[in-house]
Amino acid sequence: MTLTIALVCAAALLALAVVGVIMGRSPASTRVVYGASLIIAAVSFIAGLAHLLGATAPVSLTLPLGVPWLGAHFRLDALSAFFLIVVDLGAMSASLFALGYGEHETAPQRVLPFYAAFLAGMTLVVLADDAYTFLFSWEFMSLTSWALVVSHPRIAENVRAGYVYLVMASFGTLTLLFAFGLLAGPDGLYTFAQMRAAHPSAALGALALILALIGAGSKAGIVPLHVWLPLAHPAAPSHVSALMSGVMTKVAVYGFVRVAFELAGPPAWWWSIVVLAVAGATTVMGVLYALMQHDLKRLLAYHTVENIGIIFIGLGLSLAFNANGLPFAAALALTAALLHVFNHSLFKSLLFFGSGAVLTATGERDMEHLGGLIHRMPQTAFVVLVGCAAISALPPLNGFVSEWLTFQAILLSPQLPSWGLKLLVPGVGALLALSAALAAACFVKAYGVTFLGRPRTPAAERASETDRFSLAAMFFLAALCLVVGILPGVFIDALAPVSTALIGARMPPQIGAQWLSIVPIAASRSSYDGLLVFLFMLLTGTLAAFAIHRLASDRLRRAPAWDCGYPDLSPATQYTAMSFAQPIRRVFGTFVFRAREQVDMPPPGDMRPARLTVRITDPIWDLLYAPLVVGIGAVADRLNRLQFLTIRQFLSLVFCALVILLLVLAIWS
Amino acid sequence: MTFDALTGVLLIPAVAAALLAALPGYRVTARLNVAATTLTLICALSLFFSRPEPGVYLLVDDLNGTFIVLTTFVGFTTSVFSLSYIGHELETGRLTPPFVRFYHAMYQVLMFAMNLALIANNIGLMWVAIELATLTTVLMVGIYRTHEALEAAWKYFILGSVGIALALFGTILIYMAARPVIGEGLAAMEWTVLVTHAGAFDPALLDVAFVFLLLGYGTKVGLAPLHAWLPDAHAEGPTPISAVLSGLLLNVALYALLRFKMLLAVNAAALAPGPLMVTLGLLSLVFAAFMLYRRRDIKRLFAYSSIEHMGIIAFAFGMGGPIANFAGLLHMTMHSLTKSAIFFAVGHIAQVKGTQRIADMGGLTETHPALGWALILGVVAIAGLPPLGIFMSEFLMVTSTFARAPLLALVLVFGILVGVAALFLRLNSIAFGEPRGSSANAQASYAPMFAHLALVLAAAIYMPPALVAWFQNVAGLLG
Amino acid sequence: MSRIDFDIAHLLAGSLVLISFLELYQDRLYALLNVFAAHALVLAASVAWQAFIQDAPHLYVTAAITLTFKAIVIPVALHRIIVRLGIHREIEKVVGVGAAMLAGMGLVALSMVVMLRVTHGADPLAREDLAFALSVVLLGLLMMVTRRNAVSQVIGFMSLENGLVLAATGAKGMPLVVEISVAFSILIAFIVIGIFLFRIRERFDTVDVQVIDRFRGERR
Amino acid sequence: MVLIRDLIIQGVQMMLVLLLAPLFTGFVRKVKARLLRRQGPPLIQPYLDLIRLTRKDVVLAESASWLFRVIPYLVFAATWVAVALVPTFRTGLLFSWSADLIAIIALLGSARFFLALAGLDVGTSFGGIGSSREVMIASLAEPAMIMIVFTLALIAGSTQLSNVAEFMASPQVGLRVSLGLALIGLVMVAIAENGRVPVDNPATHLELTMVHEAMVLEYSGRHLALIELSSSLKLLLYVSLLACLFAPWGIEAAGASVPTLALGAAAYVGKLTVGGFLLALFETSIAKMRVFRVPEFLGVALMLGLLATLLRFMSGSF
Repeated sequence: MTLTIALVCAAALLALAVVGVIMGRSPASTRVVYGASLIIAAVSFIAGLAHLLGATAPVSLTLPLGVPWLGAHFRLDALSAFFLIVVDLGAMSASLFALGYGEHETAPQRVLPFYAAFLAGMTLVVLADDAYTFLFSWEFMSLTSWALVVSHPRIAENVRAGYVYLVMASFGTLTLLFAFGLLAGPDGLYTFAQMRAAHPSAALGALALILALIGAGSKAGIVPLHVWLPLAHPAAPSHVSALMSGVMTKVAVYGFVRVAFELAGPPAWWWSIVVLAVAGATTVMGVLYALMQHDLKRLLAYHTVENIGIIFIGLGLSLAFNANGLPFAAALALTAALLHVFNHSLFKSLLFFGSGAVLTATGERDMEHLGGLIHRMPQTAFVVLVGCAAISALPPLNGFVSEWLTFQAILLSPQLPSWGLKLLVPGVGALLALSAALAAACFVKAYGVTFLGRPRTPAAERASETDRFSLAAMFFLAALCLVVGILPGVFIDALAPVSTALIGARMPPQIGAQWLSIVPIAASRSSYDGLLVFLFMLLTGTLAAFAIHRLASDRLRRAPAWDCGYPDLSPATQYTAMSFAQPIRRVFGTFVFRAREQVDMPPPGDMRPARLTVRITDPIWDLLYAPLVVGIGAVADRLNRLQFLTIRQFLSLVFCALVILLLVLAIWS
Repeated sequence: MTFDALTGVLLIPAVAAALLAALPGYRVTARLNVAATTLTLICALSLFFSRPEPGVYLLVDDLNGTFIVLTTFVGFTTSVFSLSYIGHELETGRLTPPFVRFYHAMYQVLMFAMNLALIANNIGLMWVAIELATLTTVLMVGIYRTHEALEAAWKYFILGSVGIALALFGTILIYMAARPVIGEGLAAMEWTVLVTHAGAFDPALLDVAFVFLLLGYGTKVGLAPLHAWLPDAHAEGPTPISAVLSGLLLNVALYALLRFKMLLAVNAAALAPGPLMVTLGLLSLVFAAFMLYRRRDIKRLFAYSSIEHMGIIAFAFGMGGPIANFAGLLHMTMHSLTKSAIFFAVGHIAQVKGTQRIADMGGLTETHPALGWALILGVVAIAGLPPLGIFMSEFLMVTSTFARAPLLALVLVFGILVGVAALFLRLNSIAFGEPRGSSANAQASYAPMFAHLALVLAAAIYMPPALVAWFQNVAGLLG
Repeated sequence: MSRIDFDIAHLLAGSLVLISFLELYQDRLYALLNVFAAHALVLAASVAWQAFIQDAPHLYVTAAITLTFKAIVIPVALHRIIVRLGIHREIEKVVGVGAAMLAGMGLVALSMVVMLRVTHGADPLAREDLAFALSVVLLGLLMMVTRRNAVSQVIGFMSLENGLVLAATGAKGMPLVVEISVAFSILIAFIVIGIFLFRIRERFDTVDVQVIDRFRGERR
Repeated sequence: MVLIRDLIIQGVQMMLVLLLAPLFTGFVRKVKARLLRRQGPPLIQPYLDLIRLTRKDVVLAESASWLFRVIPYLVFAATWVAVALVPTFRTGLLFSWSADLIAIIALLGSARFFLALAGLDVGTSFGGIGSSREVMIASLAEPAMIMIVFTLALIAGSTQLSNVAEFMASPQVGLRVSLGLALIGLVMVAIAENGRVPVDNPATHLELTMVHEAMVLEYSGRHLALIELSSSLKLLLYVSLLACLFAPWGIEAAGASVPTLALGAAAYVGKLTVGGFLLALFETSIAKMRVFRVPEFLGVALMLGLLATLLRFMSGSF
């Protein structure tokens, strides 16, 4: 039933895409498409929620579509239900946001059809239950999002971003194709049911897992396959960026979880080493890249890379525990990862919405041209602040809960027998802690430079508060961030069926714990109560405010800021994003990005301004991708000569082919 | 004699050719052309229901049934397309009325030749038919009589002739192999007879024969390193002919190869033809994929992509096995439909932009949305992305191959990936970016284009069981 | 079949290969034409002989076509084209005569190896014929590849095709031989006419002297 | 009954730390002055400062936003809650389970987050320099702290501060290598987090050298008072953290009677005195380092923490 509803919703979205094509430029089209997709997503959300909370058995369905002798298999189990919820929540908020935001779109006919189709694609991925349907929806999802990335085709960098994205996406899909080809075996058992039953050998399963890590990881944006992500996500319209960053990467995670925990068979302990190593690198590299950015949306995109890393740390730990027969620890790690999936989808969407609101208000994505928006757009500023605090893992918001759980999982890992993991896991923990701190730094920068201070450009000065739909969407997400933060137990319990289905164990029920606190293992070991902390802070804060205003003074005078003797400083003297990141750049950037600063200080009496130029190189692109591009170009040039031979030379090609084949015959038999 | 569908498939084009050669005037002849192809298509479809017994010269079985229907269908849509295309060429004066008449006549002759090659039950007859098809296309490639066109035609002609010669030698060898077993005379050249007795042939002789046939017909298929004629012929000839070349003639040559492959498959002692086809296929795939990068001419670009896909198809049939063969057939069908659709789009684009240089087109999705998105859809299809048919064939191919021969699958996927990257690199500069070239609205017939794409789309999502059974049966035949 | 028949057929086929070598050896166009005429002549004789020993009358037609068309019409036509278009008489070679000869030897050896091991089922005559035919084909191809002049390339192609006819006639009781030889004659006629129409003076590679260095394909 | 008593004790603790914090700051200053042969301000000077500041008007920069006015209360609340959860004279406080050591660190982290925002809000370069350096220091100090927490948690088998403290008080914890490393690391982190010499100088007002003071440069009146108070609270927190982890003697377990609690409180005060004295001594005997030496300083702390954790992972005996 629930599955049917979800499928019908997907079909409805596809139909909506057609409607979008037909309505095209007509003014009503925006309202219609986004409104409809909002409703459809809500319905599908309810279906998913009902299935997850109802803890019903998996339902599956086969349609006579796709590969003829195979049919299109769909299945809704706990895992897919959870990710369906993530997808639909993102879809709902994005559609709500776009009801307002979409009005600013100059070419709606290039966005609307693909938007609906994109949502349908993501829904189908999580519902698919055979290799063909899965990859079909997977690539369809990539394709539609590609179309959205290039929705403003005159901007060359968007087109380039779309290009890199599409190539990487095809690469990922083909890798997944390998993985499934491996699992399906020579006689093509393409349905997941058959693969579950197959129990591949350890080596084969490992290969499949690694292929899945590459394939799904390239979509999720794990280092070093992330290069497309910071290009493509910002290029799309902001509500689509939110979907790509907040939801599509999660769908990729789903793909990995599906293969790694179900299809690849019983895990070997060393699988997790690969995953953990990659994840740790991803986490720190992502946040370091982000710190070097001054384009707001690109910064957010790089943070997606970081959070994906955190999620994969959780998954890797879970694999490790599972392989070493520690199901409860595995359940904890998995729950942490999944909760972070949920959380990240919330606050990353929220932040991208915020950047979208800023974009519409000022037409700027570059933080260096913004500033002081908190005066002009107070409500947006408030919700974005909540988002920033959440993604920086500050209590009592949701980001902290999932990272806290991940830390708890790491603290359990001394029980792991294998030395490789004993050595690796603490390092990963350190990386996780480091990235958490750096993330906080990065969002101080992002928020401070964008919203605080004084406006740096007239555009920022003229900004005005965004429309009510966008605000509604953002407040909705901000509220969810807080709720998850102060009542995490509820959500952890909701995730129990997933871990039960995948691992056969679940975290202890949290509802019973005193004062709604969460207790991952035992009260004596660790516990956290977001609600209480929140109330405490509320109480003490208001108490202090009340006391001081009542007992002491509450008078206030406005005066110019302290100028240190240089009156009326221009806004240009403020700290910019680059200068704010300078200390961290000097600490980390010098060896990661080979960051170099050149100061050009004119001698006294020379009137030209002093210049500080910062040069940053992207190691991963330079070392991995640039050679590839150059190599292909070189080969193409070499071969291209064959286009310009004379007929006689072509004939001699034929002649040589003939002689060679005859020689082969002569020698062969 | 009673008129049956089979003779219809041959007779209608022949008669139409004679008529069109005789009749002046563009309007009538163009309509007549369409009418003839329509009739042929109907006859071909009727072959589904009443299939005549194989005779001495003619034969219809599942295998060539697939090809005949495909050929007649694409022939039909192409004639519809050329209705508007040739009209435009007349207006712009690139073609004069006598040449248009010649064009229509030749078009029907080509149809006749291809149908004959497909339904011939006799290897000699098939050879003659393919030679005829080659000669007609040579003439049509040269029809614009520019230096480039003539040169392309000439190149095509010389390389084609050598190919024909090699194919003939192979044919003779087959006969030599068959004669001791079957005895002298026509019987030793009939498919139906050959297949039944192939087991007893002298294997070594079959091997040599296959080498010559592979090179001879492989030249027509456009496998590297025998491909040289193909890009120029596609680029310089009129676009309908490019569509027919890519969509049909390559298939016909491939069909011949498949037939002979079946002979070798029957004979246990003969060398497996698979490895040869796989090698040539992969070679063509990778080679063409790299060649795509430096293309400046839009039609040459897609000509090379045809080479690439012929390579893929040859690879699939070389791998053999039910899944791979099915994938190969599907891929071939999808490629014919998609590639001809692309050439339809390209033809109109070249007409509205007045050039074939990629550098001179741009922002097509803004200046001509319908054409632009059709082209994008076509490229998406040809790149093997969903929701279009080639995705399914590539899915089946890669998965089935990876389980059997991982390294080959790696090469295959590498080639595909390189090709996709190149195609989209070019597509970006055509469809997106700042609009360039004229934005005058095109008087184009979108129907054939979108009909093809719709079919391709449908195939990826739902294939009618009858068709599937048919394909599976053929895949079984191919062994 | 009697010993003598076999020997004569063998002799003719062998001398065909020999004449192919002579063609490779030539470096004057007129001489080449004459040698080719001889080639066609011998082929005609061989075909006629096959017709006689296989008592297949239709092969006489083929022989006649070969004789008239290849031994007389084509050489004369080419001769006139050379005069008309003022093609200079030197044959530009890619590789020297010696190298070409050696390559030719190798090809003959190759075809022997391939064929003689192959056809132990077939009767000896056919076997020998096939071997010779294959060598003639390969030699013709070699000639096309190693000569730059259009005319000599045409001749190379024709001797290649002679090899085919040899094989076809050698294949006892093969149907459609006549049709095939006719078809090929048409093909060659096309080529020759093409050369004349397109005024190809020097080489296949381009259609007109003036455009040798012009835009070809996509040359920048 | 029990609940009420626990509530009272929790309240007492909160009030206690709130009252002790300025005193402790004053004490450190006094000792430093004495060590420098100065008279120094009276012990209660910080209280007087706070009262004076709260009485004064707030002078707010024109470009300051509402956030700028909210932040002091946020910072104060976060810090106070954090310090309220650290066992001072008694473990097993009523709400101790509501946030474990990691959460306490995170609370301090959020306080810093908002303070750094405040530094950027007015839009002068002084605030910017302060916050950018503050976050740079924090980005190394926090992971180091987390690593230390890992070590302790692995030793005590809990991240629950009360349980850790009880475990530390219990005899079964012997001298351990990892413990020593953790202690050194924690001290270094504490110095950095509280902006003491050699990382930062709480007394300086030369913009280019200061970190914390530059951030709060624009604050005045009651806002400044709250900031000052919370920074002394933070200092107290770290000292009492060190005390309850590495000098757990005299700290009372749950369910102790009132007189013993008084004893515990006395012990606590004693520890503070010692700690304050040591801190002052350290600060007077060392010079402030350049800003870009700080990463190296904290890098050492991080490495120590990581090493300790690794040792714990390798075997329980370290």
